Amino acid sequence: MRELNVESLARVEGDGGITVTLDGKKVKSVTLDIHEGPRLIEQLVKGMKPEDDITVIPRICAICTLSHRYSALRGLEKALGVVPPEKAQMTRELMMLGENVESNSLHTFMLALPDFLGYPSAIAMLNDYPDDVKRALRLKKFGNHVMAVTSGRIVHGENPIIGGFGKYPTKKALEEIRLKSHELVPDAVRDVELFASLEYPAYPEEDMVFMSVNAPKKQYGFAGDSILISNGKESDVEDYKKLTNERVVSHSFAKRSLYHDKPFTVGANARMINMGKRLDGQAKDLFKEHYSERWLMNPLFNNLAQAIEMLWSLEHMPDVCDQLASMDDPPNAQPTRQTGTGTGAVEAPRGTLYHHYEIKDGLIEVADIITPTAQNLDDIEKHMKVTAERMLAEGKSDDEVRLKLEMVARAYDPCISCATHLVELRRI
Amino acid sequence: MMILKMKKEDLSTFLDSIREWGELWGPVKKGDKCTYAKVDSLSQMDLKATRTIIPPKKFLYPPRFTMFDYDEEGYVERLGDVPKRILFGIHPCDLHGVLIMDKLFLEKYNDPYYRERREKTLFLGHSCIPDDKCMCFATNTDFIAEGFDLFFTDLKMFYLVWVGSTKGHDLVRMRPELFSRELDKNDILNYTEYRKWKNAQFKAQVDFTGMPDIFELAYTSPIWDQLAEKCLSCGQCSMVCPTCNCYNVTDEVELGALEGTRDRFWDSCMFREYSLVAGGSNFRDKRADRLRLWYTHKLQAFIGEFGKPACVGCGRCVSTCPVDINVVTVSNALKELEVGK
Amino acid sequence: MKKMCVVLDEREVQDNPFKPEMFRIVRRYPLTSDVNFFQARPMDVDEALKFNYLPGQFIMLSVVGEGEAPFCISSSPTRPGLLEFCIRNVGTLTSSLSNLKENQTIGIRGPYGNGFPMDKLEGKDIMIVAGGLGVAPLRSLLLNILDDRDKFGKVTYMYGARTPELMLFRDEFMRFKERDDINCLLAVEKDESGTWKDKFGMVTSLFKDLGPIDAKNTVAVVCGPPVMYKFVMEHVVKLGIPKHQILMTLERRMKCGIGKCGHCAIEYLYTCIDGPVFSWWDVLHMKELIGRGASDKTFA
Amino acid sequence: MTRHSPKIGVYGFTGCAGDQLMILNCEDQLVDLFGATEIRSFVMAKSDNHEGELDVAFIEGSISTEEQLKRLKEIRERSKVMIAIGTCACHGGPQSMKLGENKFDEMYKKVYGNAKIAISKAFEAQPIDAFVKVDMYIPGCPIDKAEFLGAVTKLVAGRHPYLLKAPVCLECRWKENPCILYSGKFCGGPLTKAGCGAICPSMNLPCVGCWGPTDDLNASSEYNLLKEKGYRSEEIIQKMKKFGGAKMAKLVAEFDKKEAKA
Ligand SMILES: Cc1cc2nc3c(=O)[nH]c(=O)nc-3n(C[C@H](O)[C@H](O)[C@H](O)COP(=O)(O)OP(=O)(O)OC[C@H]3O[C@@H](n4cnc5c(N)ncnc54)[C@H](O)[C@@H]3O)c2cc1C
Ligand code: SF4
Ligand code: SF4
Ligand code: SF4
Repeated sequence: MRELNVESLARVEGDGGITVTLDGKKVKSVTLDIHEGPRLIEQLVKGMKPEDDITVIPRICAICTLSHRYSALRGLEKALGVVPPEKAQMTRELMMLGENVESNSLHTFMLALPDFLGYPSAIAMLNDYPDDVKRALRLKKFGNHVMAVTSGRIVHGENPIIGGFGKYPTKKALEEIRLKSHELVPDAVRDVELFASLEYPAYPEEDMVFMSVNAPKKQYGFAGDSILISNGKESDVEDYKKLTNERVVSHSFAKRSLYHDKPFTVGANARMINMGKRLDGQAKDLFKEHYSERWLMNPLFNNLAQAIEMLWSLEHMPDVCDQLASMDDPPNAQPTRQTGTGTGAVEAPRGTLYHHYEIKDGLIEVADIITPTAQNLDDIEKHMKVTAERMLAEGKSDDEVRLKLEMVARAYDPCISCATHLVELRRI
Repeated sequence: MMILKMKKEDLSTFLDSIREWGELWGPVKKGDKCTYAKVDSLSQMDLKATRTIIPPKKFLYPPRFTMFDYDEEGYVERLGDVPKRILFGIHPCDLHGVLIMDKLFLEKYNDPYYRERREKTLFLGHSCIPDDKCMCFATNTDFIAEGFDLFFTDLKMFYLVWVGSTKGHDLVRMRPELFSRELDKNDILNYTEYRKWKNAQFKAQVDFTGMPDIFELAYTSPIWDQLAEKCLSCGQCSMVCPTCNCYNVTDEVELGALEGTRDRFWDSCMFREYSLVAGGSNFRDKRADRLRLWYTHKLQAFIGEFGKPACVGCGRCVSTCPVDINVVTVSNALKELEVGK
Repeated sequence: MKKMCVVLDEREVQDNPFKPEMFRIVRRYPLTSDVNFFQARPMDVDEALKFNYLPGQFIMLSVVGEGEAPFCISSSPTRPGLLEFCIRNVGTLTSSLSNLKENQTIGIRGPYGNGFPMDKLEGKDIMIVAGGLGVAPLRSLLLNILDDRDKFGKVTYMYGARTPELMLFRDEFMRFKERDDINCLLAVEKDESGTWKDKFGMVTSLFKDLGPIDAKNTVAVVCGPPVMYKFVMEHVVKLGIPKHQILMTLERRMKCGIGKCGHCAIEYLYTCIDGPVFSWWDVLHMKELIGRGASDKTFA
Repeated sequence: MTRHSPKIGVYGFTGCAGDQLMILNCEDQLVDLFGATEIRSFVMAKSDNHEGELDVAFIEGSISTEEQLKRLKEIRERSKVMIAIGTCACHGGPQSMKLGENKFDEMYKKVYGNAKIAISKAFEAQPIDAFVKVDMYIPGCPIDKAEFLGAVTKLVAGRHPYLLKAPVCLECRWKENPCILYSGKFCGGPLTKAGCGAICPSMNLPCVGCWGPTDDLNASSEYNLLKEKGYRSEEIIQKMKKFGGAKMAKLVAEFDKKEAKA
């Protein structure tokens, strides 16, 4: 028996590693180990007021902080019978677009691209690819800016609250975003072209199932009240538990999910596969141009999907800003009840994120959070395993195998710190 | 002193015409409070507001600004980038506050940063509507005879306009037709009426006479410890008080070089770090010591030195301290030897 | 109407009093494990001779990128050209300063503070009592007096340190012992190295060796750590020296040195411009000068 | 601390990775930062990580497993200066908000049941100074770009960073916000170290305390005030302890005890 280890998986958010166990020539198992300590966040918010919960919950993950906040707000508002004013909903949309640009540019460039080009980090690429790195930083900075304007600061902004916002972005700030997003579209197009020009190795290819929210009004988007599955089914978000059965595994503080006992995929590629037809603008054209059957098999295409999605987000911003600028600041909506349950689902950049709440007399009784990485973990292991098997069969060196495994894991943009999310255990 | 008369409805025209001198600033609503903000016209101002959260000291001495750019060769002062401003709607107490700041910053050593801003700022005072927190009657700062460029007293149909400086006079001369020198008996009657009315508005229960002695007598009073138990050490009182001038200085460095800026920012004697000296010894380690310093400074020391308190009675500490520690409660507590609810 | 306001424009523009001038460190060596001696002079040599000050005054010293702090001048104005300091390494600025080498630059502005009233000291007997780093300003006074020796009456210098190694300027002071125009009394509390040939004990123990003094014509100058004052003052007052003829220098946090930043304020006084030299009489009715505030009943 | 290219390591433990992310968020300075320092280890940013002697180790996150503890101590041994970045490392972070309440085992069971997790033994999250000596604290959830860069640039220049010790109210007043606490509602400002620029009160929202406790705070006075204003005890304590970590747990225990006696 032999082990092939990646002790610390670099360029992901959080602390994790990969262990491949070989039995002679056969791959016995491939695991993505999570070394992050447990945080028990769902337990901590028990007994809290919803207003306190939304300040704790985003701290699950710095990268999808706004997705967490938004998902929690959706769940809590359903539970409390709050209908946020239109301007609040639209401002939330803008903030999600910002997070999408920020996170997708961070992941594609800083975390994933160095693998494809053979560098240890984006900074190391600076000499040979200065334009690409600087473009990525520009996009990321702008994404951060949109997050800061809408949520109050770059990470863990407190501005979005139940029923609305502490303070709405000013007209001037919206105008700036409108102009800048427009200006950055060519950058994003170039990114799509770059990612389309990369070679995606075939090792990890295997049948996949994809899930994402169903954005309302038949549009592309990052929040919705039902879930689309690539097998053609659709399911209400309140039934999230049926979609994402969770279990504990021994090598990780993160929990795992299976759909019909099989791993499934969430993320930008899942969104493209489920909602790609709804794209518009240049994003639509580029998606059409670069989409192929391989997307349905190969998780590495998530990188390309993220690039296209980032373009869509940028293209979409001016319109949202215009609409926002024409609206007056409404008062925040207030709870109409103090007891109730609700589930929120949003598309974090790395996939569907569920927040389920049960509230009694104004205090939280149950909080249940299912993060995208928790849903993807089994899928990652599945694809890593086939990759390892095929490569070892071809007699590839350990180093090569290691790198490809890392690439597969990284393609999912795993957010290991948020994978430490914890829920009450339900045995199946 | 030159006193002129202006029709109420002409004010807006006047302010529009003097804007070429500099930016126009005035009191503007912020939540349920009020702040001095840059405005385009009179209509944006809230002239009924009694007090702004921060007094006009913020113009003369901003919360944080750069004093020097430096590198290994030396220090180059950063002066000259202050815009010219006209502040409209400053009340007598705040003008008294500015006079005290003048004393602190322009006497003995002359602070060029303060000085520059002082020179580039015109103060256009305005009469006020006292509320239950105002106590300028007790500090003798309810009216003002100096420190402004123009002062507008609202007499319903008219403004009486005091011209307090040559710059103020220059402003008048920009639209001389809006001002009249013809004052008659009615104006005197209206003005006396106004003063009577204003004097009748004060509700605060406060009397600062004898405070220096009372402070001396109460030096070791347990009142200070009782107050300290409540004090949050948040420093808000210092920030909002028109006569608090304390600041701190820090050097910022650029990445990878020995150059940067020397910045100055508001500090408060309510913070523990304020009196810390090398070796870890702190002359005012206890909150009680710090509270006593603050109030001694306002109500005892200054009177001893200048014959009047360093409090101008603006009531900001009253409308700011979350745990109700302010010149009224403290001076009453010292006299009655018990901390009121 | 008393005076016109805003007549500032007519005032003459002064130099920026906050602006440090660059000085070069000429010499630098350790006096003890944590106290360094510095000699510095303006980059511009002509300026060097113009820098005039009184013993007891201080300057604000800047280390580029670190900040500013007040330090007493330890050299004597009778020997112009160079400024001397002895500086204890206690914190951020002082530790960066201790890393500077000869020929590197520092910023200096000043001198500030009242300093010792040299004109009033003339003709008086002078009694200097130093403890620890209190030597810093007192050395300036002592050197000044010795350079102008005939202007003063009897001169007594008392200095106590914990060990011989911790005695600042030990060799310099030992040489004073050989002079007959100054009564130099030195003591250490303990001596593990066995090199100390002089008196043992706290600085207060030196009072018994004083001999007769003309109390009414004596000015006592005391400087040392706050704890020292209480004990030394008892002895000095017992000698019968009038309270306003007992001087001391005080330390407070300072950010400007010129009465603007407020940190050193005590009631209506600023340590920086009204001090740092105060009399014992000031201290007795300004409790916070050396007391520790409400909790301290020493002066109640 | 050397003036030229200090050797730096950035490490993450239990937390949200937000502080490391904030470092990556310094888009305008990132290139210079990598240029002015020798970043030997920064797993989230790059894969060629070499351990070894460090001038400065930046530690993010709290410590909650034996494995992490071992690693932390090992890093401490080879670092001249250790700086805690972020409220988790400085105070414990949200995951240690129940410190002192002895609820960890119970909560842990609820989450994992009796399932065996082989990789490392877990315990209630604690700030890193519960285990090793910390030379400097740069709190914040997440850290503020300007505050962090201000400190790093000074370290690179061989100087000492200066961080505000005052409470958030200082900066809140600079921003001239109407005081939330004065209006009778909870605000964590007086209890929380400044440095963020009073972001939350500037958006009409209470400070939730994410910079962690300030140097000199009067928690019991705020507690009494809020009780007078009609807040429930548990709610006030929950709000205070949210980001208050070990220090606040101690303070709260003190006035809780006093209250129980009274
Ligand atoms: C008028 C005047 C004259 C002075 N003259 C001299 C002089 O001649 N020579 C001289 O050496 N000093 C002198 N001082 C004191 C000198 O100003 C301080 O030592 C200096 O400001 C320290 O600056 P720093 O930046 O190094 O310390 P900071 O970093 O500002 O340190 C100050 C604070 O850090 C903490 N600290 C630092 N070190 C320690 C420690 N060892 N133990 C406990 N806490 C510590 C303390 O809380 C202390 O209050 C004088 C002060 C005044 C007001
Ligand atoms: S002490 Fe209070 S009332 Fe007096 S001037 Fe200051 S803030 Fe105003
Ligand atoms: S709103 Fe909060 S942070 Fe601001 S002053 Fe009031 S208590 Fe302090
Ligand atoms: S105001 Fe308080 S909660 Fe908001 S960012 Fe600042 S420290 Fe954090």
